Amino acid sequence: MEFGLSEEQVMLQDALARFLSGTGGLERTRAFAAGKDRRAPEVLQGLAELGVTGLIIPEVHGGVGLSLLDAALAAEQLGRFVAPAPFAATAVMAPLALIKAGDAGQQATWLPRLASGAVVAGVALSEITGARDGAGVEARDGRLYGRAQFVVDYESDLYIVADRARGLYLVAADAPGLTRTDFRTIDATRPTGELVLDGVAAEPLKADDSAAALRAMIDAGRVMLAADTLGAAQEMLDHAVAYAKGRVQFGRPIASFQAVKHMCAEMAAALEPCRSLVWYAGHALDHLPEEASLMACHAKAHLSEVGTFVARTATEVHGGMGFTDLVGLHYWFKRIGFNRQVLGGPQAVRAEAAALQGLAA
Amino acid sequence: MEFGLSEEQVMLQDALARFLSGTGGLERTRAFAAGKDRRAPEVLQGLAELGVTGLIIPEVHGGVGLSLLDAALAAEQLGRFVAPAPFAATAVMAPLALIKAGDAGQQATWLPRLASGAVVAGVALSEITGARDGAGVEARDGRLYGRAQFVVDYESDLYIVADRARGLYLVAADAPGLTRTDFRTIDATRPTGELVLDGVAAEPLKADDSAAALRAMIDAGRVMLAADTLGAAQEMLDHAVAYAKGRVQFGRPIASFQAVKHMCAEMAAALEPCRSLVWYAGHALDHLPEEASLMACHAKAHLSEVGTFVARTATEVHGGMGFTDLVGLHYWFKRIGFNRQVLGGPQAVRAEAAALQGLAA
Amino acid sequence: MDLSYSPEYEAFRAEVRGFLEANRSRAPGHGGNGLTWQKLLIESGYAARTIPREYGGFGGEPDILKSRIIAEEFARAQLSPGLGGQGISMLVPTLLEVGSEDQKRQFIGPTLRGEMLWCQGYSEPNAGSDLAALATKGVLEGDHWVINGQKIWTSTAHLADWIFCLVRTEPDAPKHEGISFLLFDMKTPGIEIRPLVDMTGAANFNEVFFTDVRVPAHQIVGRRGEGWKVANAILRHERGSLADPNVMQSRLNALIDLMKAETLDGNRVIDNPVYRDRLMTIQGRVQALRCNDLRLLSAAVNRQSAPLAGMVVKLQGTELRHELEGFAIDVLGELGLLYGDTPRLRGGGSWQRDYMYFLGLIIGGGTSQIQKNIIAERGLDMPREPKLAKA
Amino acid sequence: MDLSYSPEYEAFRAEVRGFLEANRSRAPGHGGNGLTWQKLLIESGYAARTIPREYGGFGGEPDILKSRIIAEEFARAQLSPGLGGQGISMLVPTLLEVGSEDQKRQFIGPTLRGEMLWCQGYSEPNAGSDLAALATKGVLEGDHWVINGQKIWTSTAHLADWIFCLVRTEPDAPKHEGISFLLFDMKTPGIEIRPLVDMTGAANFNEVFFTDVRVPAHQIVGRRGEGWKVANAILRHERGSLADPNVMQSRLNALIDLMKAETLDGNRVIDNPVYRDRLMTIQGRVQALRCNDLRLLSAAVNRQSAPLAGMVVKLQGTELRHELEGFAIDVLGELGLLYGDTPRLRGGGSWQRDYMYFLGLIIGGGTSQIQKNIIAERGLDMPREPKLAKA
Repeated sequence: MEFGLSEEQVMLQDALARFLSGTGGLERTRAFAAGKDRRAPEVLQGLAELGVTGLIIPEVHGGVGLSLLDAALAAEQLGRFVAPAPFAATAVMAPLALIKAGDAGQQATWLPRLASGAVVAGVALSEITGARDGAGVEARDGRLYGRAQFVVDYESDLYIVADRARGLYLVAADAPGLTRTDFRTIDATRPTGELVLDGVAAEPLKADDSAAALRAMIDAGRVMLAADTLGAAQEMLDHAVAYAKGRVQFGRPIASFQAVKHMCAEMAAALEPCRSLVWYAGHALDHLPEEASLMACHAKAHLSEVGTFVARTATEVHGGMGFTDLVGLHYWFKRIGFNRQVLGGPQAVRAEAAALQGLAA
Repeated sequence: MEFGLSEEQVMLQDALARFLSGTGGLERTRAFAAGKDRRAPEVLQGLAELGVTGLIIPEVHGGVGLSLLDAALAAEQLGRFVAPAPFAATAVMAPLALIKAGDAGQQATWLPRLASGAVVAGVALSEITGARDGAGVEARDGRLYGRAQFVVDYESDLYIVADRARGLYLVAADAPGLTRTDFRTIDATRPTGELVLDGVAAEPLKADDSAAALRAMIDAGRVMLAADTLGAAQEMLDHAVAYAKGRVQFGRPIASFQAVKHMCAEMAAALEPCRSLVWYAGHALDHLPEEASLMACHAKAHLSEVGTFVARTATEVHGGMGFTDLVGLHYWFKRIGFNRQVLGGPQAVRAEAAALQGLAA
Repeated sequence: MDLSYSPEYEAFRAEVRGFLEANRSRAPGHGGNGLTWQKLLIESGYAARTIPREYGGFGGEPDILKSRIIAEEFARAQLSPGLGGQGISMLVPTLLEVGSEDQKRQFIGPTLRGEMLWCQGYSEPNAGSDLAALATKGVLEGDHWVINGQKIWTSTAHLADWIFCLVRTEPDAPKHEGISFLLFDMKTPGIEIRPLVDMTGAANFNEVFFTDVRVPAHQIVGRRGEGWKVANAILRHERGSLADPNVMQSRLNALIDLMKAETLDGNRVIDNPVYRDRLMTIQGRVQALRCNDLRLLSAAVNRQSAPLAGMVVKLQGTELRHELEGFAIDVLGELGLLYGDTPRLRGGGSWQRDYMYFLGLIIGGGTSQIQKNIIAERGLDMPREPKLAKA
Repeated sequence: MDLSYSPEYEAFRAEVRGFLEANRSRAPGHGGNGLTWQKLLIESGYAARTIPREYGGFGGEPDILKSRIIAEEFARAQLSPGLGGQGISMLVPTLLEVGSEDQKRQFIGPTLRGEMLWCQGYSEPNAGSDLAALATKGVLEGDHWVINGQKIWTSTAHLADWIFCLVRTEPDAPKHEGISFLLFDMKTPGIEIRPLVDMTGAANFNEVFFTDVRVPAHQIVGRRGEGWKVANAILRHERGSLADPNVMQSRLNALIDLMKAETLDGNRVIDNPVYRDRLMTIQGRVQALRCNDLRLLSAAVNRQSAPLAGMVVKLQGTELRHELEGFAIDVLGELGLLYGDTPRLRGGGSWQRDYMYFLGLIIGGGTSQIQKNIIAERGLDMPREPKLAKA
């Protein structure tokens, strides 16, 4: 019985942390946010070299064949370093879709390219977790029509699109009839946007039960976002504690004021159990099928709430500095804000958690 | 333009405070809670002499003819001193029912006796604000059948009972067919219980629109409970501040620890605007008919939330002492808990507030 | 308790309304120019109302209710209530109270007319909550102060003509007694302004650096070492204005409209009971603050005292507003993330902007922690932070 | 990550289950007697498992997983896991660590067998959060300590045979170094016990008054002045146990059953989306604490360290439990107010009782304020409260 990380998992975290801080950390993120490029190819390349892009892809398809818990640990580091890199869709949800619902040919075609980072895949299923503005996609005669908003890892070469009937389809980014509209959000590190599909030829994933594959994608995606928030929130807390120790007001470090200490203690008290929740939810995705969806909902919703609290409180501990761009704290703040809404806001996810237990009316 | 209390209103508060502390304050409450009597006649008598029982009853009927805001100020003092006295029903809701829905004969019979305190009237309409256990009352052929729970000012000589059709009826406490079942609740200062009506002969209040009278009773009752909570919560805060100043730990008054100061500041910050809200809601009952119900809902719900926060936090400031019976702080804690649930809990009342604005589905 | 206005005030309200109807076309945004509009407002007694004529104001009697009526009617008509800014709201009252006759004549008029824009030089990187720790130095050399140091959070520094500035001129005096209140031209050599981008993406503030900035000795308000006293009286005015509950009420109404307009899976958001409950919770709190505001107004009019009611406004107001805006983002879900120049943006991005901006206001103008200290110490008479033993 | 148990442990679990099935009729509440049940449990290795045989225990090797399995299986079978109380949970580990050989032989066996009940004399009216300020005096006169003073929060004082007690024996030593840890008989002359009624209406605690209580000099554990050290090592054990997340989970399940059973206006409460949302929020937090508990168990088994995860349990657990119980009261509405011997009572009044009791636990065993100090200082390495200047 062991509920904790293996040596290999700790090494994976460390390697990723070294790479992401080595690649420029906050400065790389700033440059990305300020620039016009919507991809950071060298970051993706580095992740591919570390095996992150192929983390959950079986070795026969050129991946590393690790677990979804390992993927959550990677997501945590990406959040910690506010990395401008695609991950939840291209490295987790899309491979899962292919593994669970693709046929041998589809798997052989796409999984090696995803593993190597040669192809980046976005996932368009926000309408399944909650359709806004009447968006949604319909399949007719092998072609897709409609609109898909807030594509995860939108800057991609390939999309996996879910239609209203919960079927899954592969769509090339340059497919005729596909129009892309870029969005700008508060989170400059993860570009998103909308696909308009006007009779786009699409290749279905041919699983018997694509709804189950879709469910697995959503569960895993939610755990990845929760893990991303965990990393970002922990980093904000660490920053806040360090800042409070160094900042002198009224002749003493503000870390010696009980009010500041208690703000930090409240953040730590709320956040520390979240780490175990994310581990458990990540583990459940692979190993506890009857709990996986429920724990994914709880991880997503609870981390959203705790993340929001930490984001605000850590900013307050920084005083005016936290509000400026100078310390860049807002990149984490916004990343946590982004994770909160994507793939279902906390209230929607909690409603789903209730339904999963047969508690809904 | 004046949003504040008149000299007369301040005098009313002071007189009531003098009487209630003179009548024994907490010690009287303790004795009442410990004893078997479910009425405290000398307290009622004192209130009658101060005009509190007849506060809103017109002078022609032997009352003082003051406003519902004045009644709210009285309720605040009763909460402040956790007084073991009937009020919301006998001094406010029942007189309102008679004034708005009674005929001249009913008014002439009952209002003078209510004003003098010779008769105490309870109100049985909890099923209108939310029926539990399938309770509820039906009228057939001038007789009442059914069950009414959580009667406000239950230890009474006369009841005003609402049936499911929102009609109002007068029922004598000793009417044949009426069975009373005493309840014990956390709040020993305000006995409550249940009426079982098995074909009880009841005299209807004959207004054209008894639903409007019922609405006015509920609105006013809610504001009285909110005011009661205001007084109780303010007293708890005052106790907490005083205790913190006197209690020495680690060689200094705990009031000098920033954490304790901030707990008290948070209580004050939450509570102080509540005072104005209760004033406004009380004023609206008489003078702003289009706002009265909504503001009553907001006062009830918001004071319940703030009251719960203050009750908990003030207890925490007292440390272990707050948990004991020694300082008796729990009488206020429980009174606030009682006010929270009676005539609709916060969530139910907020749902009503939304409906009043046409926002419900 | 009487929420009605007397006939005199109702007449005054009618007068204001008449003015606004007659002059709508002269207002900025409706064809008019900001400076001439300001001039018209001063002449008509709707701006600079209580400032003496000899200093460029209207010269009216102070009347809180009339000021309130003016504010209400301009808001109702959605016309500009004239110029604001730290010169008019903070410097002018300061000068009226403690400025020399020359200073009043020189500065108040042009400031009121919008001909002279001011910025405020108080905070420094190491003097935030502990403002009295400020370190910008002013040394008297001959008949000039020579100023070196840095200010931060200086809004409108890049637009301002002049600055009113706290400078440490008596390095040997106790912390609070070594500061002077100086006025100087922002075109003086040695001033460098760097915009300070904040989390909303805007540069609402600046850093200002002083290198051997030479300021004529007479440009001091009050005496040497009195700067803390001069500044502190005025700081209090700033705090309440950060959280106007009437603005909050408009914002709440906009939120209700949003919830009626937006849908999730084809259902109106307002029809979601969980969101409705959260909305009503917020509405109840907004109502409490509105009533509290009414109480403060009444207390001011009737010269009564409600100190605690005033002290809680900034803390409660900024936190509630931040929460309200955050709730609107939840209502919008992913659409609430949109920000900047982007398709499908709602409300011009104002929900996200104000969510962040009000977090800034929770911090600025005295953080929530400082506010709680004030409430505990001044409102509840609890002990001040005890003095520490020497390390 | 491996949540399964090895075959050795699965076999052990089967063994425990077998025992429980075979001996159900000997358990208290099922026909058996508490003291003989305790004896059986010790002999079988299900109580006092790791305590050496020579002191009356089972003499097994420490094995956290086996302890956990025992706890889980007794809970599953709803049979008493044997005697608890402060003697067994606090005094016995203390004696094992620092007691003399004589003390171990004299006290541990009878305590384990339930023949000797203990109470704890730590807190005093003026020594709560600041326990080291305790003032109960012990003066050595000849071969006896003479004790005068008062203790508070002494649970089971009215039932206890003996007390383990902190007493100031070295008045001139620094605060933490002047305390000794004494054991004495509660029948000693000069002891007065007054029940302390709490807000739940029960007398779960007592005040205990000492007037010239004479205690043989050798009944001291550790040396003179070492009492603080002796007591403190043990205090930590108490804190985590106040907020067992597995108990919280059962309570949550009971709450869900309640929401399915109760109706408002004829609708099941569970069908109210606002309440359902609040339930799910609480469930998510309970899950987080359960996972945290799993991590702590694993860390203990595998000798890893997760200090912060341990430090937050008491704070988070007691506050969440208080909130959970309060939510249940809201679910019940007016029915939630019922308490004591009354018609229509739900759950035996446990929702109200635990709502209050857990407020007591938020305060007791180190208030939430003290917990936050600990988390900040020991968990986040922030500075301790600075020393004050002499007034």
